[in-house]
Amino acid sequence: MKVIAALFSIVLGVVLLVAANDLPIWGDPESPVSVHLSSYFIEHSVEQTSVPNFVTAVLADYRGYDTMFETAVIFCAGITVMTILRRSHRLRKKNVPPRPVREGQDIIICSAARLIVPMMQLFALYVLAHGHHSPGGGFQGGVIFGASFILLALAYDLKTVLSRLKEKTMMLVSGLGVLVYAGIGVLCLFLGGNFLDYSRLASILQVTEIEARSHGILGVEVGVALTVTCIMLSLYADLASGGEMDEGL
Amino acid sequence: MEVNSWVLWQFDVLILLMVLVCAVVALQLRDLVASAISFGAYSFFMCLLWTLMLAVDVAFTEAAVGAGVSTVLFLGTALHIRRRAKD
Amino acid sequence: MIQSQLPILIIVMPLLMALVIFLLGHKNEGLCFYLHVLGMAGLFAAALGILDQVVTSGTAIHYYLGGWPAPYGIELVIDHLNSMVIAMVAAVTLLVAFYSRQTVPAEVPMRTEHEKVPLRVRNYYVLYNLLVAGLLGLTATGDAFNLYVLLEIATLSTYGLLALGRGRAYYATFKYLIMGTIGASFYLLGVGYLFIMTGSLNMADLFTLLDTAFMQQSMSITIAFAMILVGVWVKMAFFPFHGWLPNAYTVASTTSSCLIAPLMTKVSVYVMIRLMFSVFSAQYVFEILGWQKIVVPMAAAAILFGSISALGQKNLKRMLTYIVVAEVGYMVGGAWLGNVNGYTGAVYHILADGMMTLCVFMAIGAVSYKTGDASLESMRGIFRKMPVTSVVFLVGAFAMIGIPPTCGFFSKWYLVTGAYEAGQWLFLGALLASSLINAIIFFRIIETGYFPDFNKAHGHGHHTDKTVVAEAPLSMLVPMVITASSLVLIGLFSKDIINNLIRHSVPPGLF
Amino acid sequence: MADFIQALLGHYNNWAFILLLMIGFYAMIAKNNLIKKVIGMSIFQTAIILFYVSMAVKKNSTIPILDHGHGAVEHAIDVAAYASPLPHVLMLTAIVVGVATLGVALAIIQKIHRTYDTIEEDEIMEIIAQ
Repeated sequence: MKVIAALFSIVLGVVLLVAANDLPIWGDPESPVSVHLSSYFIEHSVEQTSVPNFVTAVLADYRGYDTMFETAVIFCAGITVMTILRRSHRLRKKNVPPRPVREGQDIIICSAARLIVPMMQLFALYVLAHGHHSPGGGFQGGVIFGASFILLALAYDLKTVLSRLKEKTMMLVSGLGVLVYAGIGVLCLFLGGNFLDYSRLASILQVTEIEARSHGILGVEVGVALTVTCIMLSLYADLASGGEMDEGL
Repeated sequence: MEVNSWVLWQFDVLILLMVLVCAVVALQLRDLVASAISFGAYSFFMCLLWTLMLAVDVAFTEAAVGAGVSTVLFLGTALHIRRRAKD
Repeated sequence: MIQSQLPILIIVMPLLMALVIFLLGHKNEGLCFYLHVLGMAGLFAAALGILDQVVTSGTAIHYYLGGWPAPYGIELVIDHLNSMVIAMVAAVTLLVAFYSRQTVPAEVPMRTEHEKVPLRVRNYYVLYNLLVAGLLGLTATGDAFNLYVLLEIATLSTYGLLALGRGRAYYATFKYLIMGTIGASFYLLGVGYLFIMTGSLNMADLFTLLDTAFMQQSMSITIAFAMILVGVWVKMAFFPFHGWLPNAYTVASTTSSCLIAPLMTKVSVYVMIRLMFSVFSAQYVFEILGWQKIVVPMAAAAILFGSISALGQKNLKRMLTYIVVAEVGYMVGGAWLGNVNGYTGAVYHILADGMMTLCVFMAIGAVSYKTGDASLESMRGIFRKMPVTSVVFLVGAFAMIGIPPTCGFFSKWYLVTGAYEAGQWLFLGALLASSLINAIIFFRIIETGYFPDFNKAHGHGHHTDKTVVAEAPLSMLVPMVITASSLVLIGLFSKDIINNLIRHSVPPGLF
Repeated sequence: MADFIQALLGHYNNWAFILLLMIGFYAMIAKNNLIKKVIGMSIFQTAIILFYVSMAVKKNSTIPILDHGHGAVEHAIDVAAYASPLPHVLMLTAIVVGVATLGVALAIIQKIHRTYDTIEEDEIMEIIAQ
């Protein structure tokens, strides 16, 4: 097996080396990648969507359909993990591997976490809201927000976190996030545009079409952030407690 | 080296080496917890590399996801199962 | 207005339905089922609407998401080829939705008797809807990267659906997960090479950009094509990459295998055909590369391997999974024959095989639902106990063998003609041999089912029926009967399907 | 010789990408421990992301964020001054897909461990064969 695997990966490497022969030179500003589509985005994204961060503009508007399914992928993963790992009360006590014993809560870690968590959450909101102008956006903001809960769960324990953010609420919000995204898309349909054509929101928001696109992007980013926050926490809670939702690491 | 004069290529090469080392170490360590931690280091160096390549959004995501959440998920699983790996 | 929005509706409807079921269904599992059937019925209506639209207008429908023009935004392209596949997917999902009424609560492991966990049932339907959204999306899309994302959502929900099976399901699913990720990553890598050479992701745009002498000589493009092919082949379990399929599908629950076995491989075959002819061109694939010399014999090997392995299986479900591997060989081989008849056979077979795989899987599922297992032994005397199910199985078996009024005959006819025209004698031989082997397999089962006393007299006399087996519930019978009759109908109307749909989708360059 | 070194170094991202791809692919197939397989899978995916990201680089360019800030653009945008945004967008999606797959894989591993009490492939095969 090992020999076959090594052989396969060497073949793969050689094939890729051969392919590397006629690739454009690295860093060439005239290469097709830089010229064909990307230049259009760089030139037009500000005038069409008023978002200076090209990546955000392309992610949430030009290719917003991809991003909707990216959110759905995360949602799908959360549900799959939950469904796979959860087990009933009857089987709970059986067949559970011995767990490392937790020796009380460390006061330094707990105090530090108390200090850091609000900062992290504030930063997450900043990243989410400022994604138009700086690196960041719904996904990054959501992960940081989720990570702040994970930090809390690491410092205290999972029960503390789940008593603040009920599991049912968590899953509900994760569904709502995708619904916000798809809902904005469907709203655009009802307003007479194509799916995810944010410029149609102008009539509701009372702004110009270009600004409507910018607001639409913010709206879907919020949806992404909701889903990602909840699913990240739920992934951690399920995996770290083996589906029992009692105790984290 | 006029080829790469617009970035500090020595720095670039160093990070690339670290990425490779971390990848190999993560796969070779027998202790799964240590393996998870060095996978976190791998992700972190990868994110530095992408920052150098001007992909700030991607690097940001990788720092949050790869070095942060993925590592914790690996740790969570590694502590639930037999920690020693055979290879 | 709704007419022009149909292309997106077929994708967003299951996605929204997944969320609605998720948000409303945690109290009442019956509600999940009704919502689900409602959504699938709407979906089927929309799919028929789009099929009608394509046939009457005679041209492809382009739908620009976000209102952005084609190479910059993502577009959906629905033409004669994929409107047929969409209709097939929608029909299969609707039929399985009815079928799932009894099987899902019975088979999704509930773990407890005293404490009901309807969450699993709800989650099952959510994943089901996400799978349908992914499959329809990747069928309708006209963007190479978007296809990757939707492929991932389809496979991710497949992992969830398969892992809800029993016992060995987890290890089999893990194997599938590793193989599936390799496949998807290879696809992504191939798209990366196309992207670095052309700078585009839109399929129509790629087609024009690749149509130059420089691109056709380029090693990178060749390797991109190879990567994409390998990726898609892993996903469809084409012969050397088929290892994950039999294990994963055998241990899956009845509904999951009824849903995934007909759809996943066929949609992957569609993806291969779409990429071969809409991104690359027939001229590039068959004349410049000329890989049909390798791929068609590989397909022949897949057919022979699948059929012969199926012959040796005791478990009926496992046997069917090997037949699925063989059927993939039919379609890949047909598409690579490089002539109109082969192409027609392959595309027609996507439709026919989707329905006939569904038919036999549903029949075997009904038997195992009633008798508790899916071995050859469980079929003993089944004709007397479950007459309708056995007739359905019989029709499915006839279609698999390729007996005339059923659709299996016509696809084989075109494939055989195509193989003859292309001079691919090995493939031709494999097709005929596989029909023969299928006949042996199915007549063996039919014999067991029809003449229960024949073997009893020879040593099995002590075998008594512990359980009185009656006919399957109506919620399973109705979709089974519809599927079986559709097999005959697709066969009888094969001329119309081919003339109105498939002939219009024949790519230029085939003769 | 100097040319060769220059070519070698000029494409060092390519080398690293191919090496990582090989490492990840090997680990996915050959490693016995399921967690190691999953780590290999993640390395394989990040290698592909590295490939996409490195194709977006342009000489003497900066990050793909317009530095005019708000409002209308007075003068034409210099395309060559910004790295290509499109590959970055694609890879954001790919990272998300990667972490989703990772979560599902780890959940399945935990379930396998509950069923077989091991996550070594050869031991699982032995148990199944019985």
